Amino acid sequence: MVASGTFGYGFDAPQVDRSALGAMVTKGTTRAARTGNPPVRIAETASGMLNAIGLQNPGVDYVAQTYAPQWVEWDLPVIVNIAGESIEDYVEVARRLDGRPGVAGIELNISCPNVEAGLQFGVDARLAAQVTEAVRAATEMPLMVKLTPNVTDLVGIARAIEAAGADSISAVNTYLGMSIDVARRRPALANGLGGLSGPAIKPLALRAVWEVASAVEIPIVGVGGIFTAEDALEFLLAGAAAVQLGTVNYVRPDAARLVRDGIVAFAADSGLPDLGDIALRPRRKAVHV
Amino acid sequence: MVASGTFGYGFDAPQVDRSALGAMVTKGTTRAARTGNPPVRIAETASGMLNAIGLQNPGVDYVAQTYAPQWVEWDLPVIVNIAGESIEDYVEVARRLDGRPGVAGIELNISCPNVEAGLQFGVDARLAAQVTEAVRAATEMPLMVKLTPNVTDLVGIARAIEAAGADSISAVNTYLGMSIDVARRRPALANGLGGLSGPAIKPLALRAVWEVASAVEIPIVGVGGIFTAEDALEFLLAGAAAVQLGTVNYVRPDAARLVRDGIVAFAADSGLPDLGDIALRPRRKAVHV
Amino acid sequence: MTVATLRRATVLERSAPMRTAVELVLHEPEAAVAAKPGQFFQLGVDAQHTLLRRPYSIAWANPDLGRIGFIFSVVGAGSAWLGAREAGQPVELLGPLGNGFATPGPDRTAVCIAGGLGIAAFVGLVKGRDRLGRRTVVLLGARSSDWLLPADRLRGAEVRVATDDGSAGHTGRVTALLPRALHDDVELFMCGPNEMLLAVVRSCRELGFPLERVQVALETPMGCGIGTCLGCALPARGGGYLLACQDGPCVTADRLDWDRMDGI
Amino acid sequence: MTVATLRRATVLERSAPMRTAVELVLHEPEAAVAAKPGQFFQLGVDAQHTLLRRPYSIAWANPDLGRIGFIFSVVGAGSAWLGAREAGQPVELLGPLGNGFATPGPDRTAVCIAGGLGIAAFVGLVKGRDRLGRRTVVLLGARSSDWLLPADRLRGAEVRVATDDGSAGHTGRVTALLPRALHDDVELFMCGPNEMLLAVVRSCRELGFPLERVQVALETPMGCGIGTCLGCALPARGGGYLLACQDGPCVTADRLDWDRMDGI
Ligand SMILES: Cc1cc2nc3c(=O)[nH]c(=O)nc-3n(C[C@H](O)[C@H](O)[C@H](O)COP(=O)(O)OP(=O)(O)OC[C@H]3O[C@@H](n4cnc5c(N)ncnc54)[C@H](O)[C@@H]3O)c2cc1C
Ligand SMILES: Cc1cc2nc3c(=O)[nH]c(=O)nc-3n(C[C@H](O)[C@H](O)[C@H](O)COP(=O)(O)OP(=O)(O)OC[C@H]3O[C@@H](n4cnc5c(N)ncnc54)[C@H](O)[C@@H]3O)c2cc1C
Ligand SMILES: Cc1cc2nc3c(=O)[nH]c(=O)nc-3n(C[C@H](O)[C@H](O)[C@H](O)COP(=O)(O)O)c2cc1C
Ligand SMILES: Cc1cc2nc3c(=O)[nH]c(=O)nc-3n(C[C@H](O)[C@H](O)[C@H](O)COP(=O)(O)O)c2cc1C
Ligand code: FES
Ligand code: FES
Repeated sequence: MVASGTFGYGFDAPQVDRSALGAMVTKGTTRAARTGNPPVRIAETASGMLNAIGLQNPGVDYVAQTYAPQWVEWDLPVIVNIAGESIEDYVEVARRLDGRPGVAGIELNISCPNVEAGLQFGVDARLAAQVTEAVRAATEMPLMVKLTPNVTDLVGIARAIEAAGADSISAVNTYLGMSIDVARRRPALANGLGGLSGPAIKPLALRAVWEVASAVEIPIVGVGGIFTAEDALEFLLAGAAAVQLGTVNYVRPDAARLVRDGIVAFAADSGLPDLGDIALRPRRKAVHV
Repeated sequence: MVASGTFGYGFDAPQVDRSALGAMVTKGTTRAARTGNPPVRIAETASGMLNAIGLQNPGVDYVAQTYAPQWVEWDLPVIVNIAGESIEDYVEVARRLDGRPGVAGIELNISCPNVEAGLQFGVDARLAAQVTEAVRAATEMPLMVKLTPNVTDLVGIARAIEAAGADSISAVNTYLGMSIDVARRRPALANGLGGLSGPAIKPLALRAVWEVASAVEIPIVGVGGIFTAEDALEFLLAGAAAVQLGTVNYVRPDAARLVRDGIVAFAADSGLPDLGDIALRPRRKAVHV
Repeated sequence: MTVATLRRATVLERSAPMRTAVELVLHEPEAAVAAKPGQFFQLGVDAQHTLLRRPYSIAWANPDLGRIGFIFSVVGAGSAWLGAREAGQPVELLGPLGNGFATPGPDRTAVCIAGGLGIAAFVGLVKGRDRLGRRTVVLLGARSSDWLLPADRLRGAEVRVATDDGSAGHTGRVTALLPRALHDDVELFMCGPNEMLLAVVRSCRELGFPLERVQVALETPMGCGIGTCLGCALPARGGGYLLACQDGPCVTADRLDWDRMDGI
Repeated sequence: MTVATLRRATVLERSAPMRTAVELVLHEPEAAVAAKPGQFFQLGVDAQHTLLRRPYSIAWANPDLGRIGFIFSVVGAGSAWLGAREAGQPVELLGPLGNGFATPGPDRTAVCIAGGLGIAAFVGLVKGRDRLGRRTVVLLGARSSDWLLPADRLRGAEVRVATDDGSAGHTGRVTALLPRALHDDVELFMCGPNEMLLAVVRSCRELGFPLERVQVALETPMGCGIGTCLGCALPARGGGYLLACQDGPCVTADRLDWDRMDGI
């Protein structure tokens, strides 16, 4: 599937071939529309890119009323990535999407700053569990929670999220980073810090999936730096049940198809009936996805 | 200066030009000699490399008795990087180096597992402060503490280390990562996980330095993915007082000279009398290094 | 829904139109037909430690021969890699992307003001199929004569030059040439560094020249080039942002909030 | 203290000695004089998303003409980049590095057993200046005939071939050719995949051939190639590790702990 923030809401990229996708995750969606951060918003780094888009999006009502009806026509499950600054925000966004035809599920982006607690929901197991629980109560839809990796104890947070009722976990969001424009002597991004994505973070994301996959029973969706079929297979071997492609969509609009075809070819070569079986270590409990 | 683990003890690399260095940090040194981890110990990733060397070293006594006397002859301050699994280990290694001619200072590598507490010294502010305090008491030599970045709250840990009496902080050690050998269906490293270094981590290390430099008063030595003079300048602009070069030494044995010359040229072009002044944000207090 | 227009072009020629730039001539017949002045391609680069494609304006296209030209300076790893491509080697193109220039009426004079490599966007405009307006004037500014595209590459236009160091033409900023050029029948086109764009806008305001009649080819770092990353946002008049890749790169200058453009 | 022997060589020729390999001939007179069989260079690569240099054995060196040859297969991004270098382009060399083969006495027969591209390490040994011993026998194994270096590249040696699929020579593993070749006057040289090395060691043990008389050219992932990263450790007999780049790549087989080599 395609990762949040790298495919918009599926309308902006006529160059991209949707039929190769297993699912699409939308851009992060908030209660009210947001214009996003001032430029410069992105910077390239070695095998990676930093972004500080600032959750530019038209707001959940627009998404629910204008986009969702169009998704109904598509042959592709659309998962809406949601964000907020308070538990109430998240719950409200989830409620307005709940049961909406065209919306196949929700991905909770918990790397947003918690206005009250002063830190991100995703860096604190208690906060992460609270927001998961509240959204769980607000919607019947499949609920995936996306981990932010900028923490000491990812496994503890993943366990708390599982206990709070998430159906699956996506791992991971971007790594906090920075770039400085030496000639102009200022941070390259107007926002100062940004999130690092791309091949540079693949080994880090893979470690996150490896550790979380053996600690929880719900399925893990691997994301972070996947560019090739081999990258995706690394995540499946590490215990992911599926993968999301992010930054690669910018570089290779045909990435989803190439990755999918490569995985199929690998499965055929290896005589594997079911790619769900290839994880190197047994999961705590068998799951079907 | 050259970063720990990337220059051995200064003897193994006749190809490398020592005269371009401001200082040298040795390979991590432990109380007893260690043979290190089984192979495969390294793997390349996109713009980075993973290593799990396992602190292979001849032990502190050999270092103190055989290497230190030779360092006396050198025109280069040698800082010994020390590691251990208990506070007692660290203290003992520091004690055996204390006042030893040829040893200019100590760098405390606190990314080692704490056998008693079951986690790394470096991921817990209390443990990090304890080990710093204990080593501080054991030696009069300049004491630099090296942060591990695999944490939620690096700033809190840096403050605790400063309060515990460190003279300076080096930031950062490697990021925990993983690579899987898809063809052989096993982790690429025998150890499973490894530490990621190289250009891939530069934006992450730069963010660490940026945040820590404005939170503590002691000088910060920036390390992580520096390959060019421009990279080094990014760290100086972020608030580092000096930089260490690690992985680049493997790729370009003349890196230290190229970086030094590039920085000098930049200072000249910009008419800067003192590179200590170029940080983008004022440090909490001016320091001389 | 159209599938990605990823194209594999072949380098036909590499040359140096001026000492500070490379011109790559590529062969890709479909792209040469599709490409309009002001549009751009995302060029694939394969240099160490790079990641993203690099956006380059179409300098000119010859649909009959299936050729497209790009003119650029080597400023970093990506352009260095492109600039080292030799005849016969492949270059991957994504595009053409974005909105090109709107053609002015035949009764109009097109004035193109360019700073440095900004001139690349105009080469195809001043002659041939894509020629603009009744008469074309090019105001060309650069640091020094080394950075000036030779006037014979702009045949069909009246070329006036300014250099910062006075090594050719007027000494000083190219915007000094504007007042004499901005007549009533003029449609202004601009491309160049942000500081130049801001200076042109200031001049237009002072001279009372309406920004609706100024078309600008925007340049800003781009992630995707196709509207999905939201990385190329620039401040829009009235609040919020427009996307350089999707709403532009060519827009009329009144659509931007120039106060918030300062310092980008 | 010697300063880094970083050298800029130039590609003279690129060819395909067999369908599955590239041979690069580089010009770098000093390196050609310094390089001894069994030593290696760290070659600089400039491919996207790569980082480290790539270690390659000196296949052969011609000090009179200042030429060095490397023979390799394209297996990943680094070798693909190197394999696409064309005549006239530069390649950066670090080296020569490590210990080469110890030359056997003139009364000895050198038997070189090679798997796949392992043969690259031996090309210079079998003829010319660096010729080994009184008589040289090459036992050459590969998946199929596509992977075999043509025998005329090994003139001066008696070449015996084995392929897994029987497309040339003996059908099966090259180690099957060992018993007939291991006489009392033999010094054995081996280079190839780990599985082959292990099989040769097993055979030697079975045949009572002493491992002190087996020289192996080790291959393992390398970080630095110069002894500083400790990344190329291989299990040493008696415990601990030796460094392939510094203690090797050529060592006598008795120095390794072959039980712990299994599965690396
Ligand atoms: C629509 C468009 C058309 C362009 N047309 C031309 C042209 O015809 N001729 C020409 O010389 N240049 C042109 N540029 C600028 C050109 O894209 C950059 O100079 C180039 O990407 C720099 O890449 P690099 O690897 O050499 O440099 P680096 O500095 O290493 O690039 C790093 C990153 O920053 C981005 N970047 C840096 N500077 C710029 C910039 N000024 N504009 C956009 N992105 C930037 C790059 O995309 C890249 O991702 C155009 C830019 C845009 C957006
Ligand atoms: C001393 C020495 C001499 C060698 N001589 C030859 C030779 O003459 N001909 C030849 O074809 N190959 C030789 N090899 C193997 C060659 O170095 C690898 O095939 C090559 O590095 C692969 O790089 P890549 O980018 O194409 O592949 P990738 O798989 O993308 O390489 C990724 C990383 O793994 C390392 N690596 C992968 N496989 C090997 C391997 N088998 N040995 C060492 N490192 C590996 C690379 O150094 C690189 O860092 C030699 C290796 C060593 C250590
Ligand atoms: C420009 C950009 C915008 C993103 N926006 C979002 C977002 O709105 N919500 C979210 O959960 N993740 C967002 N992400 C993170 C990606 O979904 C993904 O987790 C991350 O980029 C790592 O994967 P990759 O390396 O394949 O890109 C964004 C990433 C990028 C590069
Ligand atoms: C092979 C290798 C071995 C290392 N050994 C040590 C060590 O013993 N002690 C330590 O504190 N850091 C060690 N490091 C970490 C480096 O000193 C440095 O912090 C890290 O590599 C990031 O910098 P770089 O990207 O410039 O390499 C090692 C790094 C590498 C690559
Ligand atoms: S470059 Fe990605 S939206 Fe414009
Ligand atoms: S390759 Fe670095 S020590 Fe051998």
